[in-house]
Amino acid sequence: MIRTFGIILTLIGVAFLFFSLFLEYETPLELSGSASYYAASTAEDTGSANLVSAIVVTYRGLDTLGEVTILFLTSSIMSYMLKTKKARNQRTFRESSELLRTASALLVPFIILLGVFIFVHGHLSPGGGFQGGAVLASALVLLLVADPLYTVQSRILSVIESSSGFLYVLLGLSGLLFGAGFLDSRVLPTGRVGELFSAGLIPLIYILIGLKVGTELSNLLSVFHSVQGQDLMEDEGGAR
Amino acid sequence: MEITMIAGGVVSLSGSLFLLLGALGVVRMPDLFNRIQAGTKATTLGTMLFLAGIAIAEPSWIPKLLLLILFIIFTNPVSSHVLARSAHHTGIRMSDKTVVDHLAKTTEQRGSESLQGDEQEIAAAKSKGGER
Amino acid sequence: MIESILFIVLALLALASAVVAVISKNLVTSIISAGLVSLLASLLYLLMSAPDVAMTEAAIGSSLATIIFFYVLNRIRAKEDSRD
Amino acid sequence: MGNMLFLASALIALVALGVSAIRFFRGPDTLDRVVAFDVITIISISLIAIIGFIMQRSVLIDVALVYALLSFLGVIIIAKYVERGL
Repeated sequence: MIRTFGIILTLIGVAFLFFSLFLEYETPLELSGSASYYAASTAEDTGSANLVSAIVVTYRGLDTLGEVTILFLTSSIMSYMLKTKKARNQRTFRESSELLRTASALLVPFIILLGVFIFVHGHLSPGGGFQGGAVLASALVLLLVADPLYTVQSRILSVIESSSGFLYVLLGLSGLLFGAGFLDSRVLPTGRVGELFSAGLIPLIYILIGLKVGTELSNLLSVFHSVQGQDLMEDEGGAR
Repeated sequence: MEITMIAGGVVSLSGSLFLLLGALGVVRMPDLFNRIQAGTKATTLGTMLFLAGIAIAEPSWIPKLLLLILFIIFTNPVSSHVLARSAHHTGIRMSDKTVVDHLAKTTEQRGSESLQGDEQEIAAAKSKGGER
Repeated sequence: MIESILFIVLALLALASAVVAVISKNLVTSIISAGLVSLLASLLYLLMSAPDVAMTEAAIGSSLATIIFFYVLNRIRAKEDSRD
Repeated sequence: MGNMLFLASALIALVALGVSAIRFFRGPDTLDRVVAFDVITIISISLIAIIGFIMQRSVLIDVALVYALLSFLGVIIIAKYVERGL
């Protein structure tokens, strides 16, 4: 009780601290420094309709490469740590109901299509590689939930992951060779703003990031799921 | 223009009323299974009407809204089904007024006999409830 | 007008669910509350017209993080079961 | 007139969100909270759509699509965890 009271008191104190900040806040009427540059000249620089993805992929492209590297490191460390050598911990599953299996069989193609749509249209609409990759990974989660004994082809996943990462760095190097610098997107023509084939390298890079993030997250989740010596408990009443 | 706005607004308003009814059902119903019923069926219809109202008022959004409605029709019943099944398997107690439990019965019978006699049982339970 | 009403109500709900996530004794409840905080935060980002951030928060903060948390809890429970 | 109807429906949906949050905060059992979470996500999908309509930005429907999909998965995972089927 005292602990709860203390937490609530602390929260009220923090609220007071931020309330003074809130009172003194004035909405800035015009954009400052780099923000005004981005808002004014992104469209003509890169040909991307979505300002955020232009910033993420070109102006701050190196940071995105770093994020992808961090995600790759996390995924590989997790799969190294969680791999069980001995077939010791036997688990019993209750078989999923028929409704869930049918729904997953119907939904998985649509989910993969939605993920691909999100990262292909990254330069036109909100979303991009990371969000599309998360959606792709969720398709695999749905498969695993519907059928716990589903075997994931982790070999193919890791091949896709490493080759897309390699191609990402290669595209950045091509910017160094033909454009203005590492990860410069103007190697390809920028095209008209708002069309699918525009914005130079941004769609290609987003497709690669989406594939890489999707396969990494799928690998991570399938490692969490996989336990050797699985056993399927028969479902009551679902067999009919 | 104005007439489509008003028509869409009326449809959206009815959808939001269904959403409110579903939320009230989630709060007021006596046990978990009734809450799942109220929370899923009413809110699915409510969301569909809500999005349909927006589609009437803004015809250029129809493809995406249709996709969203389709998605909700597919996913919402499945999630509530999985929830109800999980609740049944973990042994959540039903309300005292519940009269028939098909899943427990099939678990007992293991699918050997058909489910005849349900109607008589329901009728008997109804008459018993009437006497009460 | 309507946007500020939405903003205030959603922010209060997010605060309340954050309090639940902190003071709850049950781990499952805490994780679901944290997911709810992310959901409401993504709605707030939408009201501030930042759809990219909202999509990231909804996809990763609210859903994928919850899924990974539950997988981890499942592993912990399996280990505890096998020890008994 | 038509616009007022949409604003009213947004407010009613907001009230519905608050009402189902009561069940979330009160819920005696874990699964009660999960049901309330499910209802809150469904209502918030319609709220996202209406916010997009009020702001006249069609791109917000994409966010609603992603959210509809991933929240569905979250609810299924929680239910499977509770019944020890994960």
